[in-house]
Amino acid sequence: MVRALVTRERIDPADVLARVGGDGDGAVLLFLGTVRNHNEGAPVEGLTYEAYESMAERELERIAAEAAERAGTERIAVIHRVGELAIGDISVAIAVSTPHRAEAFDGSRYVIEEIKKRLPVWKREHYVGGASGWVEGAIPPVPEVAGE
Amino acid sequence: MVRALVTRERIDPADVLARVGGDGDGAVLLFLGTVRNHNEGAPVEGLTYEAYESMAERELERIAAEAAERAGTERIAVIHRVGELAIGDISVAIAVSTPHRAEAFDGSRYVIEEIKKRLPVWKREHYVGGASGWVEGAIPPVPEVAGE
Amino acid sequence: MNGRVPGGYVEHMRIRTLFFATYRDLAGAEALDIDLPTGATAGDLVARLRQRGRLAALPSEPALAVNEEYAPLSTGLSDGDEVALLPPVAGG
Amino acid sequence: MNGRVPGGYVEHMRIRTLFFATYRDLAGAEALDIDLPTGATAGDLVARLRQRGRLAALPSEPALAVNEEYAPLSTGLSDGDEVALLPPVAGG
Repeated sequence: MVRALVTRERIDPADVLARVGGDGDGAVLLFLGTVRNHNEGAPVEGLTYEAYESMAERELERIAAEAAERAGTERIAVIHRVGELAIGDISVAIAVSTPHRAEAFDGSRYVIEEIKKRLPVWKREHYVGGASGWVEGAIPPVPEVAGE
Repeated sequence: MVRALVTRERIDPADVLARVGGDGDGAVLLFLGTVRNHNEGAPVEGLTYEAYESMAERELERIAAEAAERAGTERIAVIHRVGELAIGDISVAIAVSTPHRAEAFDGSRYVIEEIKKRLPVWKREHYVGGASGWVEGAIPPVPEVAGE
Repeated sequence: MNGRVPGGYVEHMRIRTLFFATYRDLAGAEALDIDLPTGATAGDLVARLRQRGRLAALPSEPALAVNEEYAPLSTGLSDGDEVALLPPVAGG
Repeated sequence: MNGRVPGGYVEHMRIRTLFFATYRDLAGAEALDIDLPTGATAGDLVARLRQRGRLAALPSEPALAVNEEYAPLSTGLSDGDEVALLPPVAGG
């Protein structure tokens, strides 16, 4: 039931929440990444997310599976949006449910940190005034040996 | 905009989420505590939450204000339900939004940990079979000097 | 003066005392009005309560709140104060 | 044998190469088909790309994926592989 998706549609938080939870779970955590109206001091009007979509979805599945193993739950859903986003739009949603809260926080945090490190997604900021630029990103960790 | 509430009504996660967020925020975190169908190995069919309601609401406000200061945000909403709850029901919901994700995780975690330590709320478990019992709780930290 | 007034009488104050969960089971009531001499502390209230039947099972230093705020046993009480005896909490 | 076959010809393989974000700007294209001798590695592909105009600005050891999975430069390639050159990522 670990679910991972890359989408061009608006993300509905209720829909992501509905994918997790269960009678044995005492904690549900929903993280939403949203588009801010500023970045490092510069006013921003919108963002374009570009992805290597087929790989991004597979990588999101790998990240979710790792988080599921760490958190000891199968109930993780993660969705990342690509395309044109406006201020306040949700770019990523992560829902995790676990019997106890510590694992939900740990699993949720793991997913977002790994997304920032590894997900093949790039972000172009559109500044107020018309200029735009690629946001400086993180160099993904590359395995020493193929397939690791 | 820090909001704290003790309620006898069902908690609607969308309603709690709607109380936070803003154009300057890049992270929103929603924590839900839900009623589990077991506790320490015993099957549970429901819970009764009892509260010193007037104090609980004030204490929830104090906890939310402390979290707001730590997380550097005014956008925190927390709601705790009391009364009879069934399996899967939400007992507590905490929403926090912040410009960056670390503060949202920190603020959310602070609120739930302090609730567990300090909120004057007690929980009676109803076991499958008809027995019930008070859940062993945490001794709240009492100030050395009045008013601290 | 500690509750003693010129005529030799002891001045009293009335403390609204609230019980929750397991402590309510011990008290057999949600609330009791307890009269204490002026100048008494929350600790004095607890000592008085522990002389009442099953309330002997109260811890000698329970957590408590005076007027809806956690307070130490040394807190001086005033007439009309509300003191709540708080068993270990289990919210969330 | 490293691409050399008995008749003296060099066997080639075709690698579908994808570019994203700033690397796409350098390549001037989203994808290029690059022919390399059999036995070439991902690192050989990068070296070849860096001989092409603005792609000289590629780092000598960029992150890359072979068939949708992160892979080191030492990865041996096969005909028909898809190799994506991945600039520093900024999802979330």
